[in-house]
Amino acid sequence: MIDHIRLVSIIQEIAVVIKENKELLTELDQAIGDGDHGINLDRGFSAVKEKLNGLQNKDCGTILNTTAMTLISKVGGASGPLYGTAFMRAGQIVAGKTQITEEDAVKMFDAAIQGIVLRGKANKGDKTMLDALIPAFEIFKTTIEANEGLNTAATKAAEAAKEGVEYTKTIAAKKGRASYLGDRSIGHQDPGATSTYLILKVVSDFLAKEN
Amino acid sequence: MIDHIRLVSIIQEIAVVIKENKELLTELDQAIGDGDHGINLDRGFSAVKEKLNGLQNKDCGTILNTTAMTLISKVGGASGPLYGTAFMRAGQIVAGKTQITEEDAVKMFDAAIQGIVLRGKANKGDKTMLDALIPAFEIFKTTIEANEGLNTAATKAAEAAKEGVEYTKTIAAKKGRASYLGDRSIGHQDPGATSTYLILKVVSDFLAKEN
Amino acid sequence: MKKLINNPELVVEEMLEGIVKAHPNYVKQLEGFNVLVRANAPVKGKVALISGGGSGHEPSHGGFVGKGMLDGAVAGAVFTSPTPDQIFEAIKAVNGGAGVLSIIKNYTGDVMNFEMAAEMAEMEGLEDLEIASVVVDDDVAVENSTWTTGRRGIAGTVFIHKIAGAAAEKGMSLREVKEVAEKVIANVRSMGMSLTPCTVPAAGKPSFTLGENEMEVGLGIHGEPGTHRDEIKTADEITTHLVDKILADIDYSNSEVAVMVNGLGGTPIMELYVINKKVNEILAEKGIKIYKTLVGNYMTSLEMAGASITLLKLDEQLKELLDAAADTPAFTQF
Amino acid sequence: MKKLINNPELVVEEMLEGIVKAHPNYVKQLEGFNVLVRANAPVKGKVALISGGGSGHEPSHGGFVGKGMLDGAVAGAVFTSPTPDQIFEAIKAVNGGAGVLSIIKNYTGDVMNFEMAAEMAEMEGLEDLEIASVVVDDDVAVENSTWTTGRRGIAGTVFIHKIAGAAAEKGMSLREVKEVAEKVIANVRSMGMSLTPCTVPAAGKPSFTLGENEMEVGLGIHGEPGTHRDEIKTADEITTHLVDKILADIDYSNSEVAVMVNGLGGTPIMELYVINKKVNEILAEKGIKIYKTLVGNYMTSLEMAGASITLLKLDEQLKELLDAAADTPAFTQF
Ligand SMILES: Nc1ncnc2c1ncn2[C@@H]1O[C@H](COP(=O)(O)OP(=O)(O)O)[C@@H](O)[C@H]1O
Ligand SMILES: Nc1ncnc2c1ncn2[C@@H]1O[C@H](COP(=O)(O)OP(=O)(O)O)[C@@H](O)[C@H]1O
Ligand SMILES: [Mg+2]
Ligand SMILES: [Mg+2]
Ligand SMILES: [Mg+2]
Ligand SMILES: [Mg+2]
Repeated sequence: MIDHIRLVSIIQEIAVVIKENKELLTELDQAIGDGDHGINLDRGFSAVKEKLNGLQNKDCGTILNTTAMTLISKVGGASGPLYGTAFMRAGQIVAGKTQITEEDAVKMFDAAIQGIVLRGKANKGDKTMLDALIPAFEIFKTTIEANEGLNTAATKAAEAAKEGVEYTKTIAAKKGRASYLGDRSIGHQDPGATSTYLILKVVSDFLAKEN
Repeated sequence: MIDHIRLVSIIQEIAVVIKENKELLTELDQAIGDGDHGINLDRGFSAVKEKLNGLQNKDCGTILNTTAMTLISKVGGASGPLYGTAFMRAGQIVAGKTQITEEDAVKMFDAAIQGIVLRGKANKGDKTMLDALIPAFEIFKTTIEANEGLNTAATKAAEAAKEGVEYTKTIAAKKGRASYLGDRSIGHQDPGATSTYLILKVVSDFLAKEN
Repeated sequence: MKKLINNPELVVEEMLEGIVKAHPNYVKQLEGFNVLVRANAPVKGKVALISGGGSGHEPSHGGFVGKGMLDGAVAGAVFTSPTPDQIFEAIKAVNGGAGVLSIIKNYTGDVMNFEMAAEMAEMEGLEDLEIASVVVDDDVAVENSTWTTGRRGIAGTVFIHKIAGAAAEKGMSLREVKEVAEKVIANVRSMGMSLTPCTVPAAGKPSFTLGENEMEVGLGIHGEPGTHRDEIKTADEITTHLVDKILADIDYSNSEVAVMVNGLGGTPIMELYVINKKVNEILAEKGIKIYKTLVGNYMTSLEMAGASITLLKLDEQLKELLDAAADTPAFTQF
Repeated sequence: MKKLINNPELVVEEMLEGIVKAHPNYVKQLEGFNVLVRANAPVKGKVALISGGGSGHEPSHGGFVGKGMLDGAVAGAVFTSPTPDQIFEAIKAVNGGAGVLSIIKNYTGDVMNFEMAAEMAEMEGLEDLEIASVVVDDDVAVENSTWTTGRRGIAGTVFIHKIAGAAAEKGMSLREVKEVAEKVIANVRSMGMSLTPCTVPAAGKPSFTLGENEMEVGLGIHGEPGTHRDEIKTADEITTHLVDKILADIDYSNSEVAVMVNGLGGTPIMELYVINKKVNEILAEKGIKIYKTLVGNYMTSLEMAGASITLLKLDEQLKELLDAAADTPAFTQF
């Protein structure tokens, strides 16, 4: 279980890792996009980090909703609305709650993905963050359902996301800016899939560290 | 003595040498000016070369005047009016003549310089073509007056012009574009002085070759 | 990175302040937002037009705020779609009661952020606020297809600003202005190329590198690579390639067109006119009549050296609206 | 050399053709000459204004031919003063009987070639052709002195075009228009800097090289080096340096000024506005009131990245003339 205080810690840790990887993400986006993904996410998560400082005692829904609104109003580009929507949908699942159960976590993950799909109209195989997210969610869900626990599920999810990132290298983009490159995008990993992996890795590392 | 046919040959040879040195003159002008001197003169003298093709049988005045008018209407910049004026003034001395005597040559040289000074209002030491021309004229005149002959006079004039070019490296420009550089122009040789030297060298080489 | 800036993080804010200081008769900034609106906004009873997108495309879009063109422009971070809250503020500030039309360039980010702004407007249930939007996708470099993002919006967008702006100024309704905008979108095509990359200030290094003899063809306006890389050709060859791609896309035969030769920011104006000469020759050969020509920096990519060519097929209505007076910082005509 | 051109030798001719094709309502070319004049030239009974110089400064000067500004513009080779015969043709073509004023930038070549054109006009003894000229020397980078060439003319020249052009349009006599032009010249000061060199097409390589952290300060508009080289500073520091130099030259205190932040061709417009912000702050601090601001590419050096700042001290007459309508390809105002 993740309580509201740990939730804030996790999100703030995400902000730290995004900042560390700002240049990497920007470089990946320069290759097949417009070179702002790292800059965008860092701008957004830096603001989130600050915003959450006073919110440790709020419920998980409020924390996630604040994260979402901050991302939406600070990130811009494609990733802003997408990550914003994801956090918002996840937050709706735990509105008013101060604890996130394993069951909540599966629902949140699912809702986040649905939000992204609804907003961005992309599918698996389009070379987007979904190529990291969807396989991560699938293994996360089966692992939880198999009662292997949150930590294991998160670890497997991060691993699956990493494979998803690798997979994006092999395909041409159909959605987002990289799609304009056509086959030229093959061989490059998707920046959004990469940031998704980084975020999931933070969660799994956080949970692993705690135990 | 130089007759009208040889005069045309000399001027056409000047055009050849200017073309050969187009890049050199342009590079010199890039350092302290606007990088067009070689381009300007080549454009002008190429046109002159073509124009003179049908004029071998005209008088020296006409030949020089045509050269002048062509330079004036093709070169532009500072060097166009200056060289144009020089050739025009020189031509006036031999209007209607088919031969240029030593005496004519001195007068022509003098008139050319006076034309340049009148037009450009520069003096010796301003880092212009005059720093090559004036010493060249002085030695030319004394050599002729000492009855050493046209060839020797021309050779000495070219040598003096070359020294004048060297001298321009030591001074700051006061006239022309290079003057905007102030002391930064010191160390660089003046492009216009250089083209003047090249022209005088053609004359002296031509005369030397003939004997 | 060689740039005349102070702080990459503040460059958009400082630019906007510089714009307002330069053109106080035309524009004002919404306090706390990276939004420029007409100095006299909202214009009562007129359909209002807003546009926006990442910064770095100047004079787009702030330079086109004024009589006969836009009512507001939203400036995102450099090359980054603006956020929904900013767009929403713009919508509210320009609304003069006759509705607000958003002119969106077809980028996933732009489309989504404008969409969310519209949702915000709906959620707030503002009475007296009718909104609509159009999406510009004039770039023929990318094949259109239903399963991809589709085409990009590039310089042709400025024609939407001009013509839909004139329609709004004439007193047309939101529905009518939208129809006009859609007609322009249906008839405008562009394609671009570049000789050099550009550098997003916050990134600090160029978006790509090109060899001394290479150019990128079919690229957008965000410093991204194009559809392919090629050896540099002459202006005539490049122009022919771009115009041919455009002409292959819709049938311009026997029609009258407006031409825009657009510089990407670092291109000498001299070169744009050399291109325009060839555009004229090609169109004359094909019997396509040029009704009006714009040459200049209208939709740029920071300091990128390159150009795009836009053709807009005109009918009588579009001609009249294209000719209507406009008075903005970057485009004025009697 | 990366350029969108066909042939370095023909670039000016091709550009002029492109200009005429783009703006046939504004300008026409004199056949066989690199001269653009108003489409309706000569304008009977009006003092005519011509300007000119090397090409590569576009939109100067051809872009300013039109109502309220110039009557004709003579285009030399790139960065090379035009020849007297071309200037003379321009003078004849624009002469509407009220006299012709030549606006010359203070470069040895320009001055001499215009001078020779005037002599040609005199020699031809044309009746009904009164001519006059003014020489613009607004660049404060170079110390003025009687024994040198004096200062250069740079972007401030555009203010002469605008204001003297308005005076001519108002029906003032040649003497009066010249007086107005001289008043502007006496009150206008500029200074520029650059981050990159530029390449004359026929030369094929850059005019100078700059290190990754270097800039040239106090340079003209012909790709030449400046008065000195310095480490790159922030936009604010650079602006402060340029404005300080200008303010040190004549007394602007308690006066109203027009500001021009001019791009040299390769500068993102974004950066020009960042500079303008700082210009405003400095002038506000000193109590100098800004009456009008122009920001854009007015007097360029091909693709050079850099900017110049111009201040023009105004009185009531200059304000009125600056505000007068103008309608040209590159500058239009109601
Ligand atoms: N329609 C979409 N659905 C899901 N993810 C998308 C979509 N479009 C783009 N993305 C993701 O967004 C990432 C780019 O984000 P970012 O660079 O911040 O925005 P932009 O493309 O607007 O510059 C891509 O790498 C991709 O993973
Ligand atoms: N006032 C002057 N008197 C004599 N020569 C001059 C004068 N001004 C410039 N020059 C000469 O002209 C040369 C430059 O010619 P050019 O590059 O063709 O013209 P521009 O300076 O107009 O580009 C200089 O190197 C100098 O020798
Ligand atoms: Mg991006
Ligand atoms: Mg020169
Ligand atoms: Mg972006
Ligand atoms: Mg020159």
